[in-house]
Amino acid sequence: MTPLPLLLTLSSLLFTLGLFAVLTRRNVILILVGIELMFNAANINFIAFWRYGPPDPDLIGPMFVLFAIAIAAAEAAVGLAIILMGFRHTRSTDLNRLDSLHG
Amino acid sequence: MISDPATSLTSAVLAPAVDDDQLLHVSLGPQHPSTHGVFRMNVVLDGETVVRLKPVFGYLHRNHEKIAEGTSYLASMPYTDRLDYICPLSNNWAYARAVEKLAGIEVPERAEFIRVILAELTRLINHTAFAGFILGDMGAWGSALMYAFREREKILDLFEELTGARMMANFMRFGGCRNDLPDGWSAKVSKLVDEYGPFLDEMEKFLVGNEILLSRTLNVGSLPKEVLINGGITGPMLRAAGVPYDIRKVDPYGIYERFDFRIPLGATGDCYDRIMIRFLEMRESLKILHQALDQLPDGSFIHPKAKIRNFKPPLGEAYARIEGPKGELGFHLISDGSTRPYRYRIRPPSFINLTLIEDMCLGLDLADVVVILGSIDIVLGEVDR
Amino acid sequence: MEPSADIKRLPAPARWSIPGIGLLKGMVVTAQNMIQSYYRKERMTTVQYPEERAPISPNFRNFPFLCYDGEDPKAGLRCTACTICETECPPQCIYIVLERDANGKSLKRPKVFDIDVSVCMNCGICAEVCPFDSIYMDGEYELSKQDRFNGLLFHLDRLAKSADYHMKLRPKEAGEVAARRKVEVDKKRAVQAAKDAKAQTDKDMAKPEPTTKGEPA
Amino acid sequence: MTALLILSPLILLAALGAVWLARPVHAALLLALTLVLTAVYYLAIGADFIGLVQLMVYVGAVAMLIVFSLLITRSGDEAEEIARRPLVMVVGLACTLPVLLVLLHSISRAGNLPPGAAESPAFSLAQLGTALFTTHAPAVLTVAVLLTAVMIGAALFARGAHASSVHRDASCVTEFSSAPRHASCLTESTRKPPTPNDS
Amino acid sequence: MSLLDMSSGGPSLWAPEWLPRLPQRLVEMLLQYFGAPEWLVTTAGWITAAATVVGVFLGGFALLSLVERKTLARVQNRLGPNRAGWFGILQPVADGIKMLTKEDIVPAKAEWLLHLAAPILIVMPSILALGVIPYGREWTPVPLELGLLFFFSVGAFTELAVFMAGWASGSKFPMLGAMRAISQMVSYELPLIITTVGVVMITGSLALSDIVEHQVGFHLGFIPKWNIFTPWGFSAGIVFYIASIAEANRCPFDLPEGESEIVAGHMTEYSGFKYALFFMGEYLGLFAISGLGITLFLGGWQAPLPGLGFVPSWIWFFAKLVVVIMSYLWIRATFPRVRIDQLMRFAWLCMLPMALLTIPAAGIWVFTANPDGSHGILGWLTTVPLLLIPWIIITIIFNRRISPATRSYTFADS
Repeated sequence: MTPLPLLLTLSSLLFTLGLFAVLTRRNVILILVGIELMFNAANINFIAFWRYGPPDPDLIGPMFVLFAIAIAAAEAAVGLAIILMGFRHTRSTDLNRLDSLHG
Repeated sequence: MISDPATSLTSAVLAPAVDDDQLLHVSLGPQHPSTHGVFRMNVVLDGETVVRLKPVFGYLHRNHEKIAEGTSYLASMPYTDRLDYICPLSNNWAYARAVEKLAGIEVPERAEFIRVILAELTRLINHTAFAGFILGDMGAWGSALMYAFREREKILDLFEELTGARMMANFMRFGGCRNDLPDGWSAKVSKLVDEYGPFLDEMEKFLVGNEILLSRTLNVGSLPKEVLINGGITGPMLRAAGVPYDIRKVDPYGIYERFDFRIPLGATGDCYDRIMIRFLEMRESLKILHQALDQLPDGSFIHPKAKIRNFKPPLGEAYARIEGPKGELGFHLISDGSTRPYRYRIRPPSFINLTLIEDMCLGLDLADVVVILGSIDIVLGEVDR
Repeated sequence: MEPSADIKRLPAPARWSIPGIGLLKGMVVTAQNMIQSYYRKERMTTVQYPEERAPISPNFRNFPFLCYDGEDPKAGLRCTACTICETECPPQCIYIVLERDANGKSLKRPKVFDIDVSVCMNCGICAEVCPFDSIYMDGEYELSKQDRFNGLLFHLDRLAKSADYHMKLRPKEAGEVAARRKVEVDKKRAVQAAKDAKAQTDKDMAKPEPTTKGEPA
Repeated sequence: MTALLILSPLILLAALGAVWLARPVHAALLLALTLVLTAVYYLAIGADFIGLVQLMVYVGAVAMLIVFSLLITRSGDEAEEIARRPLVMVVGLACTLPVLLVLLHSISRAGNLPPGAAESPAFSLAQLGTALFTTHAPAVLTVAVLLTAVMIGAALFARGAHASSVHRDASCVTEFSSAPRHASCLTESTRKPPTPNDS
Repeated sequence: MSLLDMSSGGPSLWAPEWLPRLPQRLVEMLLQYFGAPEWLVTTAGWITAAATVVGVFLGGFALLSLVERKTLARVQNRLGPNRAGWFGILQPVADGIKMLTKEDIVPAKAEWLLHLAAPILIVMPSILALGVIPYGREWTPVPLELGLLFFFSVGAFTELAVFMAGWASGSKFPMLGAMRAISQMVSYELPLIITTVGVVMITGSLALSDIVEHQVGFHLGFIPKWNIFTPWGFSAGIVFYIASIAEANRCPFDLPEGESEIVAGHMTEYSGFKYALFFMGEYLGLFAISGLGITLFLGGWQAPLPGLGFVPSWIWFFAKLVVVIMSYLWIRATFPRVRIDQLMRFAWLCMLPMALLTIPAAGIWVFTANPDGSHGILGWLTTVPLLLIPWIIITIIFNRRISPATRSYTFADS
């Protein structure tokens, strides 16, 4: 039996967990944690399809994961920079207090 | 009392309003590797930036002044050794001068020369050790400190030969010194003074151009002259800021008028200037030592009528000060005519220099606090007394 | 006192320097120190203590001892229990009890003479103030004890040391003292002898005085 | 398959902890653990390069950044209890459970994927490099531009923040020399209210 | 079949080149002799090989802790430890006994699990990283194709461990130390990794043994073809060296444990064996990062001069390791510590641009190579200015910023 369905289930669960974190957490940084989990779930899917899916001579799956990792890193960097900027103004990372758009 | 907050130093640094719960309260000391003893600073940090700093004194308080009011004048002499234990002999001298002033005792010329030699050797010890300590505070792994201590040991050996103890000398007496120089002692001092110049050259080569030292000390911890003067800062810290104030010149005591030496002055008063001023002062001390050793007269080392037991100065009051290695060291004595001083009070340069530490540190890093504290050059024995 | 125009630059920082040159200079200094520590005595001043000992200068002082003449510490003790040192001692570490005979008359020697060397701070004032050349500062320094209280409380038997010991320890000082004491003792003997002779010639019944010695109180 | 059976419960548990735990630092560390375990799985199935890159970038950079932000904002110590806010719980579950159901449903219907397709052999580095700089060259360029932009952007953010804090600014040093402004600093330094730590 | 049968392939068992692998070969032969199955022989061989490396470097750790103290003592005109054993040779043993018998204190506010995991996690990556370095011609414990990437990937755990140590201690100095450590390591890992990109470009492989093989041979018959002797390699080597000091938390970048400021940083609340583990991790990390630097820029196990090939290659590697580590000690004995903002500014404004510049320089170097692999004047003419001019600019900025020449001292007249 191919582990593909199992892997896909794993990634769906991870994705859902990430989504749940994004929806329920109040701390902006922890929302970022959820987003990273969702990225990770997507990456697992790509690897799973490359490994257990149809033949993939162009290595599209790993390639996609590589780019996803790069973009996730960039996203984390910029996201955290923005969070820190907001933190300097409000002295808080609580999303409910980051509601004003002016400094 | 509080002026316009917008113009005050602290609020300028605190410009972004900072919640107190976002700050980190750190207690540097009383057990901390670089508080130079049991001293404590309650530091409030924003990140690593100091927003508040409160020095807490008194962990080494020994009740020296009160004890001195309960014993004879002579019995306080060994306790003065323990004030600034890096340089006991200048403490001895300051106290002896205060008592001599109180009782009107003359000091023989030879004793004055011996005192000058010892005081300048003490200055060498203090400033050399200072260079080692501040490098240790900056995190150099003890090399400078060990070189400094190596040279200090040589001077301490000489002290031991003369006074019987390396640090706790208890050497000065009212009207002179306790004993005469041993045979060949002054020749040994001459040799040491000759060898000290090359050592200073080496230390300067080691430190002066060091880029990390420069970047750690340049423009760190300077305060405007007026603040320093108002704060009562004396000694190399004040002179590093360019204030020409050295008691050996402005209020000459002993026989300092006979010697040719100069007072080095800095410009900005930052930690780098404080280091350099001390190096320059050591050169001047060497000059004084050369002259004093050349001119050392024969004669008595103590006033022949000096009393050891049952010493009762007349009713009166005296304040005598000397330029200690750390600043103006003064003793204030009030006599009620008995064998015990009615009031005994010290003006400790370490303590008074330390009072401005918050103003020097605000807005700087935690690492700078340590360097600034090192550049003030305190000895906790003198701060807490 | 004004700043003079005599402006002097300190050893040298060149106006332009390559970053790191100062650090390299420092490294040269440390390397020199390391290499020279193998062959230059001034660089390597360490004395490996228990095996080799640094010479002690004759002036070195540690804790006090009591000097006695002759062989018997009890009889030859110079101390008269005058308690001057006890009162002058800054940390009050000396405790003296005068010995009295059955009638309560002073025997002018201490029954108890204790020095708590855990309190003593080696200042040497006791030796300075002693008018009887009795108390001197010792040069002994290996005094660590397991027992912190009793071990460091020195009694009379521990404190009493002979004049020969003092002579060995500090020849110059002890020599002066011995010479002075000799003169004094001779004078006293002479006076005593004259007195004795006078008493003898008075030929009245004079009890045979023991010729120990009497120090002026 | 063995690797997957061992690792997937661990991954899920770690992820659950990352989502659920109250203390933010625990959540961040468990996120790191999730990512590490995923990387271990990648290594186990032959995607060495991806696994190592995942370790390096996620553990070395992203997790560290998150943890560092938690430290800086000092939210590392505040507990955040999701469970204490039932409304949020309900809303969160209401939004995520349908997503999960849809996903699982589609997976269960995807039984007609090519079953047991030939397992791709572990690719070599040369293969990857060739593919990266031929087939995917435009994407590489795009990502390069993106990363450059991010670097400049993050630097600008940080710089702006730096300028706004007075900390060790050149102006601070020069201000010191204007004596009259600071003549009051002796009294000023005692102005602070006592802090709890001062006792 | 004789136990010491030489005919079973491979070079002679006793050849010096194979000496470090002797334990492995002995174990394999012993198992074969007793007719163990093939998988057992292989596994046991691998375990023995790994144990050899770990053993060698744990011995090196013990030795280095002694050598460091002795060297620093000599620099400071002291004697250093000389009581335990001959010349203090047993001092590490004494230290170890002391560390093991000390009380293990876990602060009341600490998170005990993370507090326990941190010292383990800090030793683990260093040992893993040591596994991929080629120590000799025939001695690469784990010849990974992705060796370089593996090295940096496992290195990422060090930061995590330091953070865990600092945060889990539940105390303020460790927290400050952890913040310093993370910002420092993240900042210096970047130039560290980027400088290696040039090497990878030149070599065309991530395998560390390939990188060493690529540096074989001599220019003009006596200058080794090491990467350090090329313009880009020289620049990259300097950046790598500085960044590796920072990465190993050595003086002058020992801010995370800067003992004069924050007591011992993230290790403040540790005692006993856990504290010793931190030291072990630090020293093993030092070995690993120096070994990587040697592999990348100093020709790995290759002899520095022609005609010295008869010396076993691993001896050259360890000789180079000793030299590099002694330079660390020398620096530690001399330099004061920098401040955190200077550290960060240095990393981002000096190290990172210089590291980035080595990549185009290495690219140009590859492009201007002659078909036979030698380099003409063109490569030098293009890469040298490319790398030199930024250094000059940095010098100018440096001189503007900190120059003692701006200071003058006057003397007061009496």
